[in-house]
Amino acid sequence: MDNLRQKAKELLESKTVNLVIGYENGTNGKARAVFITDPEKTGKLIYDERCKQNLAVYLNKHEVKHYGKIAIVAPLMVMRSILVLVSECQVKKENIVALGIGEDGSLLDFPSLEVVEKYVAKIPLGNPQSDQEILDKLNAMTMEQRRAFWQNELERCFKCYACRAACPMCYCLRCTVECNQPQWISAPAHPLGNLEWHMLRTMHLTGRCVSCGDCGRACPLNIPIHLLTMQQAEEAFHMFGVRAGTSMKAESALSTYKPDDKENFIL
Amino acid sequence: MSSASNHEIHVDNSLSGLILKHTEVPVQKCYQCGKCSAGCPVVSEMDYPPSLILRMLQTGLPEMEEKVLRSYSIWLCLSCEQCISRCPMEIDIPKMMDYLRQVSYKKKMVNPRAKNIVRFHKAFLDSIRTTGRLSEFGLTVDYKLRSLKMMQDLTLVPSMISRGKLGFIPEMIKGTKEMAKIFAKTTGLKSEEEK
Amino acid sequence: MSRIGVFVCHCGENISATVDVAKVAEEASKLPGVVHSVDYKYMCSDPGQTLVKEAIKEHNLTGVVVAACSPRMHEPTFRKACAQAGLNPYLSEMANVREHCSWVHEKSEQTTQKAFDVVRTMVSKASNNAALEPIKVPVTKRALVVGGGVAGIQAALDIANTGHKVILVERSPSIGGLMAQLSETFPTLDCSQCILTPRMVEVAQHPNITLYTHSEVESVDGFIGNFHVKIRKKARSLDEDLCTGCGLCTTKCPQKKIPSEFEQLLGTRPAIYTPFPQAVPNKPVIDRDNCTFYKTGKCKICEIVCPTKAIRFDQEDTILEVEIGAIVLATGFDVKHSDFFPEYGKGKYKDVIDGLQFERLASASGPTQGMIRRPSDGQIPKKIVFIACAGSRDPAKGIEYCSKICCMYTAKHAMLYKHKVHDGEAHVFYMDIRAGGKMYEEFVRRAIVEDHVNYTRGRVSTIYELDGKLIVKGADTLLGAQSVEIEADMVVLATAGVASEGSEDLAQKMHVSYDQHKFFAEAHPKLKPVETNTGGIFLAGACQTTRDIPDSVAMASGAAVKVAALFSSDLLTREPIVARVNRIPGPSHSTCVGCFLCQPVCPYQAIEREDIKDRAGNIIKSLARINEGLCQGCGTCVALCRSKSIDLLGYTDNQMHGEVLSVLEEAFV
Amino acid sequence: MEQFEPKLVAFVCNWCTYAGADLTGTSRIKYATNVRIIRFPCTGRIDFMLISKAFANGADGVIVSGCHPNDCHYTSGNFHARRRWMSFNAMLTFMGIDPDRIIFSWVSAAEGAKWADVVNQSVEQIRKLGPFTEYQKLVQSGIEEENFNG
Amino acid sequence: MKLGIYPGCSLTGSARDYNESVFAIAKACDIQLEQVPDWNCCGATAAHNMNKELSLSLPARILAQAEKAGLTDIVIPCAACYSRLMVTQHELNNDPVLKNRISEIIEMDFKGTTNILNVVQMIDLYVSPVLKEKIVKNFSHKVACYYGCLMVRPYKVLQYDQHEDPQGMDNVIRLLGGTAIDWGYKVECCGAGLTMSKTEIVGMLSGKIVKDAARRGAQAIVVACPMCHSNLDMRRPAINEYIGEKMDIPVIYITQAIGLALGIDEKTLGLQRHFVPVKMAEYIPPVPESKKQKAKEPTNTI
Repeated sequence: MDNLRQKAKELLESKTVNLVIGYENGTNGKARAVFITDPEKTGKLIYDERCKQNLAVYLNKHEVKHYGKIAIVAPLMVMRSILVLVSECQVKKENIVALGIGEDGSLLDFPSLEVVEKYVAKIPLGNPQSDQEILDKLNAMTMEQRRAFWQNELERCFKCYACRAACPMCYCLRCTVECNQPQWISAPAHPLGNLEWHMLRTMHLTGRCVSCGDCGRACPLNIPIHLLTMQQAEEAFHMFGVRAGTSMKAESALSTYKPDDKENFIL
Repeated sequence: MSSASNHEIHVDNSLSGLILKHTEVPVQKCYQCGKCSAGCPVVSEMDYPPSLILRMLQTGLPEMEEKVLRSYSIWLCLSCEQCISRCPMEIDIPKMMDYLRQVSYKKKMVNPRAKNIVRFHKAFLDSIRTTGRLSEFGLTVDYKLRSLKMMQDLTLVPSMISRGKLGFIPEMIKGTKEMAKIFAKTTGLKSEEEK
Repeated sequence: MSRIGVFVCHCGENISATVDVAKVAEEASKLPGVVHSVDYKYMCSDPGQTLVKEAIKEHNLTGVVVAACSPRMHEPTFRKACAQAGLNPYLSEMANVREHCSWVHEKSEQTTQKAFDVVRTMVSKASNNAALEPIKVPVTKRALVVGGGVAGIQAALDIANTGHKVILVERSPSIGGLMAQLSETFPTLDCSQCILTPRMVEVAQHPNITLYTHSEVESVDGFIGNFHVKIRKKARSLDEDLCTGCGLCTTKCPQKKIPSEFEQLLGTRPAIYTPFPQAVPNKPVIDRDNCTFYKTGKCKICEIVCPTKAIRFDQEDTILEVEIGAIVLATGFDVKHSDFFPEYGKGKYKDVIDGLQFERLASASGPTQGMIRRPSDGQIPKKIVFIACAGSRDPAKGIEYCSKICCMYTAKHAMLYKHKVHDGEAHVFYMDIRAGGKMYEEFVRRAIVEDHVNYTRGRVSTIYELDGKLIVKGADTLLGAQSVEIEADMVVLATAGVASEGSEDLAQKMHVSYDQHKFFAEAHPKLKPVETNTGGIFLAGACQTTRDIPDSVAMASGAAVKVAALFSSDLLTREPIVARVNRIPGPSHSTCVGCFLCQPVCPYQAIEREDIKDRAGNIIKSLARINEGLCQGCGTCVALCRSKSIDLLGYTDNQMHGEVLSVLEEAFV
Repeated sequence: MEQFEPKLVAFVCNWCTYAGADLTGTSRIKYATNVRIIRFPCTGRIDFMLISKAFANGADGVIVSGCHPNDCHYTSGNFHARRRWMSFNAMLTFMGIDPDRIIFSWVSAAEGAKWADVVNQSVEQIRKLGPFTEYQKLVQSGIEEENFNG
Repeated sequence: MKLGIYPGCSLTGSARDYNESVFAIAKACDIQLEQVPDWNCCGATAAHNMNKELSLSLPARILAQAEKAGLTDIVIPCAACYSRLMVTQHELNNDPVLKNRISEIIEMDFKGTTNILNVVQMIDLYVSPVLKEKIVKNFSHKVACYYGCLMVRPYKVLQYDQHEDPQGMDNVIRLLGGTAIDWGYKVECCGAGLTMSKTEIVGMLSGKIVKDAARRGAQAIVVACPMCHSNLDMRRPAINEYIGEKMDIPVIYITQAIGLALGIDEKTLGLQRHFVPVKMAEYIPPVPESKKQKAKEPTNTI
């Protein structure tokens, strides 16, 4: 952790970056995001298992962007989010310094995002184990059971869109749900509208979700919607061999294709 | 549908698979143009030229892999990097050789003709481990003892001394403890006093 | 509120036999927005069409739905009718109640019901329709062929012979291209120039062909049938009309030692020169970089000796602007040169040459009159080494693909050498021999068996010079990679074939896509080999990938036919079915967030990046923009766009959404 | 009681399947009346939300059909569509919405007979599955709520 | 001008002469060389033959020491050490995990920010510019510059000079008023890795090099690597045995060549330590201005 603070300090002092995004101790033992511009304040920075939030969500916020060069405390999911955002032209790669956090919580010193690519390429990617276990359970269920499960979960959604706000990849100026010509998603929070919204969200994140799970954590009703996108992340990998946030090239699963993609259901 | 997956990473336990895993050297990429062998300075001494080593590994046959690990070639490689600097497929043969040597050594498959090379390397490392720097005199003597090639090179010694090219007393660095630690952590070797 | 007219066709018995057309018409009249609904025996007949026209005027309709056959059959007919009645043709729709209904179902309630559903659906679409202007384009029946190599020549001649005008642009002072430089051609070993030069003359004399050599394409705007092309005619420093090509100037020019491009720098030429004796046109050009006058302001000898006073020192480049209907790209390929290979001396050994240079040495009209002499000292090499795959199949330093032609020309070179130097020794280092083609394999065998060319399978690691010999260090992989060392007098590298210089530029000017090696990309690897994804632009020869002569010529003829087909009609109408990225007032300017995931999706490179700048000129936002000249209207980008910022005219989200809703409305009474 | 007549909507591309369906007609091959065709320029244009819309508005099944791989009039629209459908199918399966409600197929302009088969098979398949009540229920409860809200 | 230096083991032993000449010319061009404190051996071939982590840890410690001492630029006269340290820094900078692992092994914080120079780079940067006015007698000899392997390879990492036909030393020689011949063995290997264990092979490899240089009429072989030097110089008996005749072509360090041109006496340059006697310092009159002008221009003859 000292390395982290030290490195952050150096970066700010040397004016390599103008802002450091990281975690600090929040109220009642929670960790929260912190935005540091003063080298002296880097002491606040922490990193431990409480630091779950995907900080990348701040990267293409206007208020943050105008700082120019930014350093960001980057555990795996953040690294991957950064790569996705770069590949989608949302942040400039030369503006981001990743203060990498290794599997073991140690500071990884990344001279460039290219090296982040290399790093991500090396380690096994996938969903957090706890989530994957639930996914496996769900996949083991019958279609009917799964339907019941999701109906009962999604019924409770009242479309606060906290999931959308928490997701670094949901950065559209106008979300499809705000389209009314035509009205793609029925506005009121009723079962159909909810289902449509979550379908839409899931499809839009297919091949772009980095399995950080923030959408699920953000949900005030604890609806496990992160499972939807995580499942799709796995599927995308199985079907197309690509994982989101592994490259800075625009190669998201649904904007590319292979002539020999294998499917087993088209007549 | 995930059952119909065709992108599972399958574990390759062949030697070439392990090479890929540990050194990222893609043996299977070799298409046998032979450029490495053509440029290798010690190819004439080798039992199998580099390109042939690659071919043998490509087969994945246990008997071939054993031949490779028992070969003289892997110890002769000078790591002069000539091959990689010309390989059209950018296959890092020296890196691969390093790995093969380490495996061959661990598995006690070192080619008899290469014993001296290994002895020299060990003598060399011991010298550093204890003093932190290489005492060429110490090394020469130590290596002679190990290889029992007493006569060879001894002719050189006097003239080296006269030219002040051999220091008798090995230079000790302050950080000998650190050195010992480094060796312990990486090789597991213990230096004398620690034993 | 839209005012739609519905016209249900009996199509004789074809529809009415199974569909209760009267009922459909009646039900349709009750639909919201429908102000007029009738049925008629033959809607496509003149009286039928008149019915539509009158109704449009009488009820001043805002939309027309004709329930009849497939739109693929008569959509144009009724669109025309509407247009004649002053209604925008794109406000008319067809309900396919014949192919998709009456012909495929028995007479029944359901069949009628289905017919009605289809009508209702199209009514809903029609009510969402917007007036569109069809992109009507007259076809300019003049073709532009870029590149005067054998492919360009063939294409130009074939098009010209169909009676259409052709402009042939060649960047060097003469047409002929690489083929003009070759000595003999495989597998027949007939003289290259003997078969090419007659064609070159034909081009020069053809009434339909205008030839611009020493010229380049400056810019290309427009689209299929209507390209506006600017051609830069580089100054020849010569009045071509006056010049008779007597060649006196070239013989008198004091500058004589300039390395000749045509001779691959193995021969020399004066400052005012024609590239080679059979050049077409046979008019010299002044190389201003090397001309004494341009350098020192003195000399002018050529002007003095010129019998027709044709020299024009003050001549400047001229830009010609031409209207073009179709373009054939035939820019060919280049070969890498020996200075590309550090391990082979990086060009510092004079006697390490490339294949094209060898062609010149072997050519009867070449610098050595066809004698194989090595450049350094003019000696006849007694031992010669040919290295195949020099740069090809070499991802590390060269190119990963196989250049395809080298195996054959290397065999040819070795053969020619043996024929010319009987006591000589020829060695070939190769990796694989790729001789797929009529009489090709046999040819290579002949080299090995009859001409005793020494083939060794293995690559050469390095070459260095020692006492006037070139030491070639290779390996024989068929003998367990044992090393082979040859003391050669001369080495010939079969260097990789690569996209010709400036291809990328040209491709971008033309909006044609190209592969990672800068070769132009065909529209379909199998079914559209000579088309590009850009309408009206076609490919011939080695600009698409390295090719030998027969393939190039065949491809050129193919491209020519495509052009002729395009020229067979006067008018080309393009549907205004194109995608658009929405625009809204600042600060956001569009709901597009500029993720550009749509870019890789577009097969036509029609999606461009538009930077919105503030007054200071710094970019505030980057948006996607669709180039409507290139967009073909597939709509893949529309379905992909997450923020729904792109829409497709004629198939808007609104229209499709509306159709889905109405198609299911209280169906099945 | 009379057998259930499912409602099907078919989203087809203009160049292959629509033309194929025309051929079915000109060859006078008969098939079930239950399907309604909607014409798209290319399968690449078909938004997955439209399928949901179709179900929400009472469709019991949806057919999606376009050019065979490599035959796309626009060279790659169907390839992109294929990936979209693979993902969409996976999602439906996971959400417990029976993907058998959607029939995907490649029907070329020459496959008039195949189109008839695809339709007939689909109708049978959906008929077996019965009305898509799970989905329609959502709408019902939705409407009630809306009334309740308003 | 202050510069860090990592001599490496040989320069304290078999390559004293190299060490002396480096310091001598540095002094002459007022460059202060400061040793990396408490430096250790880089592990050379032995380490990476036997154990990967060790082969990274040893150089990492050296670099970490340099960083600690605030030496931002260090020169490494020994080509072998130069290659090892460059490779280590490159590998670790491209793999943060490994970097951490190694830092933890050497129990030091390793940043990987040091700017590493080989001896010729040092000469280009700090010696050549001041050479013109400092030359007292032209080094007007015909020599073969021998680079060996590790000064130019792995070229993707070192990014130094044209790896197949390097010109660095050749240009320096030209600056000194000498001529550098073009020859076949510039970047071939001398067999350093096997110098003790397989003397006969070294005899062959080095033999080919010496032979080619000699038959092309070189008066000396110029090197910038103690391994190469000891093989070509000390191993001369083995070489002669391989060639089958006695070769007396001397092998000198580029720094010694410069030293001679600067008029530094042979002893200070350690020339007396060579096995093959060096007879180059015979008096050559100081160059007249006109010639000197020429000498200044590095005329690339190739």
